[in-house]
Amino acid sequence: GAEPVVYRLKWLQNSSTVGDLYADVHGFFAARGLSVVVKPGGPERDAIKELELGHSHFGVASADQVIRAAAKGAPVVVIAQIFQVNPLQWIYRSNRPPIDALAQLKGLTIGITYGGNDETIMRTVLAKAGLDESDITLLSVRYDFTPFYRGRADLWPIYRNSQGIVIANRMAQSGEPVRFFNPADFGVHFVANSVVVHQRLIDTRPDLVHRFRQALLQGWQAALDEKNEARALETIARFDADTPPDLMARQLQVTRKLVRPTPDFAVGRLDVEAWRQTEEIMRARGLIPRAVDVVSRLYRPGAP
Amino acid sequence: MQISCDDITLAFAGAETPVFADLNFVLKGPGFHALFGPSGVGKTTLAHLLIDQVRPDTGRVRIDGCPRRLYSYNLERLPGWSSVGRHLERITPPTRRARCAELAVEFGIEAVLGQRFARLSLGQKNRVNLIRYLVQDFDLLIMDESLANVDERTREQIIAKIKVLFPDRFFLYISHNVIEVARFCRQVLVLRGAHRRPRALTVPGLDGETNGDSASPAMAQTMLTIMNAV
Amino acid sequence: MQISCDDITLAFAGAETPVFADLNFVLKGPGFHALFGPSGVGKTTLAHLLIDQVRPDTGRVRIDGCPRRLYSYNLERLPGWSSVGRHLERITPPTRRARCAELAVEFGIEAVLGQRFARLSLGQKNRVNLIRYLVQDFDLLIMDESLANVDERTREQIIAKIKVLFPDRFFLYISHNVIEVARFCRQVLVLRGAHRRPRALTVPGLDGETNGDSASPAMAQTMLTIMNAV
Amino acid sequence: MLTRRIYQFLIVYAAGLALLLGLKYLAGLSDYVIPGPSLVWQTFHDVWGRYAADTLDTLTVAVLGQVASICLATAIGIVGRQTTWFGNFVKVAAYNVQAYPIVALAPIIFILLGDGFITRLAIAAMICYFPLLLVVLGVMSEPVEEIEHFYRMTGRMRWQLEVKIRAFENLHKLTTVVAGSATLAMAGTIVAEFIAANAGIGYSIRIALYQSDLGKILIALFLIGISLSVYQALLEWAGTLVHRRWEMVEGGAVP
Amino acid sequence: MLTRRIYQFLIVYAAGLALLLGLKYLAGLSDYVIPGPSLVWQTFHDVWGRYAADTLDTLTVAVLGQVASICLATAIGIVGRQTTWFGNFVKVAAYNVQAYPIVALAPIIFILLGDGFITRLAIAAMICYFPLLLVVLGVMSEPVEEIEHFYRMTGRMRWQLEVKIRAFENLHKLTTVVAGSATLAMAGTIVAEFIAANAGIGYSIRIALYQSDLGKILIALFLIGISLSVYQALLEWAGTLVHRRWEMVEGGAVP
Ligand SMILES: Nc1ncnc2c1ncn2[C@@H]1O[C@H](COP(=O)(O)OP(=O)(O)OP(=O)(O)O)[C@@H](O)[C@H]1O
Ligand SMILES: Nc1ncnc2c1ncn2[C@@H]1O[C@H](COP(=O)(O)OP(=O)(O)OP(=O)(O)O)[C@@H](O)[C@H]1O
Ligand SMILES: [Mg+2]
Ligand SMILES: [Mg+2]
Repeated sequence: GAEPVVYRLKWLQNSSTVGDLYADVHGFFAARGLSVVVKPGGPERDAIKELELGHSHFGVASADQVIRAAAKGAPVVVIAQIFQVNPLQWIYRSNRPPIDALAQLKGLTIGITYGGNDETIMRTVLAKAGLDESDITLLSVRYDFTPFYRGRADLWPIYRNSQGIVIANRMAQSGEPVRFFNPADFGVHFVANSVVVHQRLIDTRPDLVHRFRQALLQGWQAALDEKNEARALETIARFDADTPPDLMARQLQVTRKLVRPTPDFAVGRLDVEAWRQTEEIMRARGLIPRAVDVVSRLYRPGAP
Repeated sequence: MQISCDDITLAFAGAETPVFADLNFVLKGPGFHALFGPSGVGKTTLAHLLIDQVRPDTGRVRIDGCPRRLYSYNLERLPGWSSVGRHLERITPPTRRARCAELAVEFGIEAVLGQRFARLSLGQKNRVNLIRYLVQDFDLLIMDESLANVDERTREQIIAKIKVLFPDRFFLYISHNVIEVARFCRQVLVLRGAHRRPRALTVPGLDGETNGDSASPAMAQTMLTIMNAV
Repeated sequence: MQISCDDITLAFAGAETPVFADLNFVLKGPGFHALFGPSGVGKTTLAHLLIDQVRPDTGRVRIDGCPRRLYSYNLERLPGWSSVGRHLERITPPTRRARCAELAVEFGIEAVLGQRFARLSLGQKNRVNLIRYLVQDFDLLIMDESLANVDERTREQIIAKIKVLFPDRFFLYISHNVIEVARFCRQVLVLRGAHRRPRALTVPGLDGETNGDSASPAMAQTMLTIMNAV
Repeated sequence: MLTRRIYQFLIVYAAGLALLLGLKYLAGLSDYVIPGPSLVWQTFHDVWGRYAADTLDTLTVAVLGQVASICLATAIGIVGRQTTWFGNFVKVAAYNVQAYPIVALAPIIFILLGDGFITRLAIAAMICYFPLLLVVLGVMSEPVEEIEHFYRMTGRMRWQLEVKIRAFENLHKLTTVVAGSATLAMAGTIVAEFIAANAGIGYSIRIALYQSDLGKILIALFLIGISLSVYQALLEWAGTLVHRRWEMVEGGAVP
Repeated sequence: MLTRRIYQFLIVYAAGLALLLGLKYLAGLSDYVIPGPSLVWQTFHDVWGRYAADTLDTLTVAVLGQVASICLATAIGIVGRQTTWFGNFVKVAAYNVQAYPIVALAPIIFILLGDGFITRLAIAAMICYFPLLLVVLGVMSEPVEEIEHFYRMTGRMRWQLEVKIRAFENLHKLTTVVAGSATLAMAGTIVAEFIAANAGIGYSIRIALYQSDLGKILIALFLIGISLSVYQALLEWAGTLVHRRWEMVEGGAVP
């Protein structure tokens, strides 16, 4: 029969994971002899650890997790990069002027999650803008949006394609339209979620890795294809009961842009330049003690 | 002052025979009276009836002229957070301070007033507890084996003292000591074994206020009457 | 079988006067002996010394020929999860089942064997508890007011029964009843008031096995001796 | 009993809701900060079936977790009651483990137990066992002298008997805490679901928080409260049964 | 006392660490999953000063939270001990609130209290008060007949006296649970910091978690354990003082 495989996501099953779900539901894995269990992730989940412990075969991890793991000697390999543009962005109310230049950040109160990716990204943005901490106010982010809702913060970090849609919608209904601040627009390319595997699996079962990657990327490709839109939405809805259909469609639309910036883009491409920049940023921020040459951790199909 | 029971019946749930069936008696106060009877006959239960802690199945308890009734028993304890003396002080109305001190001396516990209750000997506990009740306002005081663990000589002294100090109160003294009961009590209400009719008899006691001779003919007669009544 | 105390001194922390100073006595077993004395004199404390629950400040307790010693007292309780009868069954060695049943009848508690301990009257509790100890293996049994809440007639019956059934054991019966002590006990160890010397005296009792007449000259003499000893 | 518990819960819930709505109208907060009544009702209508199923799922795990934690607390309480070095050590260990908030221990638990059912159960049990432990320790380390004396004197005392005596004498305190700790088992399970994110109402709460949907959270709280009221009423009823079975009717006449 | 507590903690901690390291070497795990001894040591060296200050900060809030929760539990326990409708209602309310995991309530708490110190305190108190409440309720709702009889008979019983009698008779159980609940106050504060604040060791733990840095978490657990051992030893010592002040030396000779 089909080979059992465990695939651990980074976060909840929703529009952000449409390709993963699509590949499963619509038989892309089965077609390659794989019986994949797609497990949702969570805040305390770490796919890389699960790979090492043998709880999972494949997983989704953020770029900073990959680089940190590499710095500590974890033999992790990135086989695909799903998001070409990092969905981690900042929301702000439209009643303030759109942020066209980084200098406009001066004097604002900005939410960041200390220790999180958004801190790294925002600090890089600020450094790029030539602002230091005295020029802005940083506000610690927690589970809820109250400080932003109540106007205590101007910018608040948000996942553009999932949370972003829902919250923007709710605020719009109350007559408060919003915009998003995307660091990538200002040259900060911090890689987001990627599909990872343990080196051991590449060494022992290169075919398995290959088949999985193929199936997964085809799944994504199909899921994002406009003509499959109805099926894709129907697939998501099976796993995500909490998002109304109209919002889900908009989420899918935004996800499509982040994963497949152009219609003919090959989903899953490893953006070597962005990875390099990500490592540089992390080194500059002192998050890793030495260079890890993350580019060497990027999977090259055909390599042994 | 008078206590009377009319046709009292009382059975505990789960018990085979009722504790009381057709219990009738009248006991006239004031004075120092006894409640006497074999162990398990229902003395404590009767006391509970008198203070309304238990209700009879049928029949009726009437107590006239005794608005303030107290019931004390020999297992009571005082809280442990201060000495026995401090406790007595706190629960004694100011006008009875002297009386309380007097009782402590007469009852032979002045030496242990500085102790915590838990450290006293059994008989000392009995006496301290009794003093607490004697300095309250009361018309009727039921003493359920309140002196059971005190030696006889001290016990007699205590009873004599009580009789002197509280001639106008109504006491109901539950005790297993025939001599004491015969000698000191005005009337002895005897609760009799389950199969005997009537269930209660009232025997006049000698109501003596000093130590009499237990060998005197009157004593012997009274004791015999009581023992035959049981 | 013999119990002896040599120059025992014992003072409780915080107490003004020591409970014992130069306590000396010898008590020869077997038989039914009494420990007598006013309330608060130290009877319970002496019992604790005999079972090593308390250590003397100086001096020494010696018990010969009694390897198995038991101490029972009148406040003990049985667990509430089953009836008194079930509890007795469980703690009675199989060979003594008949003896246990016999004691229950003789002590007058067979009617309440189906009850929980908490529901018994005080005297019933005393008796049930005592039976527990009597069916154990023991050489010396200290009964600290173990029958304090039982009526006199039943108490005498119980003591007589114990004397018949256990002639070769050593009993130390703590009681406040002079008559009983004088009539039934082989020897009466009297603990005397704090200022008297010697602190303990041994008075021979009548060691009778049946109800005697409390007015007989021998009884009167023995009682007088005991009361004078105190 | 049951109905009283439920309507008392309804009062508590209504009071909480009124407080929030009061705040909303007083401070003029928009629906996205605190949803208005109609929005809450709408949300209730949309999700209640799904959430009810989730809550039942969670309740099942909570019940199992509570059973596990009762066993654990009893075991540790029995060992820790001893004044020996080992008894003391077990107590210190049991206390120390509790000091670590589950959020800090979770990564380690995931490493050791993997994910799935066992992890949810373990976290629920851990959160709920501590109050039980404290009470069991308190009860178990205090002798009942008047009862234990006989067994000690006659060499009959076994630890089982000692435990039984002390438990029986403190039955009321123990049943209080068992019934009370049900709420903690529930909270523990929800936290486990929240951080392990795989199933149950905790997972739904996680999603609602992620979407910043206070309305859904209010519905979840409502369902949790109701199901817990039922569960606790059941436990109390069971407690009464235990008391009756051991015939704990206190002295005094039964009318 | 203090030293014993500390070395007992060290044994517990060392055992936990040994377990993790054993797993690491048996399964050949990288430093990312479980850091090796040298990396842990290195981490300790880097962060201990900062973490120690954070832990102290947290401990301060925990102590305040515990005091608050003792007051709260006592108050609710006293009201809830009554068998009246109101007593029962207070009990139900107190139980129900507890059923909600703090993560679910957090948004509401933030809306009501804002963030910062008060929130930290409130959450710490809420987590720690429940076991206290259960014990206080258990103790307070059980009469001590032999002592209370006199006061009831003579019309002297006031609720204060009743509470005092029952508390005194169960002093041992109460001091056990107060000393024990210190760990919960600590856990509560850490959780509060984890989800809300921007100070304290809970906050540092959260950052370490975001960075998947188990080494830092191990250091934090170490510091929490040590400071808690000290605090608990202090509480136990205070408990002994209370017992002594009330001269609770049990019957029997004092050598
Ligand atoms: N709550 C109860 N349930 C069942 N039976 C009870 C209860 N209380 C007392 N009894 C029974 O009722 C009878 C009378 O008990 P009570 O305590 O009144 O006796 P008493 O005369 O005071 O005896 P004693 O002199 O031994 O104290 C006893 O047989 C006892 O077992
Ligand atoms: N733990 C203790 N601490 C201080 N004093 C104590 C302690 N135990 C007993 N005492 C005192 O020692 C004396 C002797 O007490 P004990 O209980 O031995 O008397 P007893 O002869 O048994 O009296 P009773 O006949 O009243 O039972 C008493 O004055 C008592 O107050
Ligand atoms: Mg009685
Ligand atoms: Mg004594």
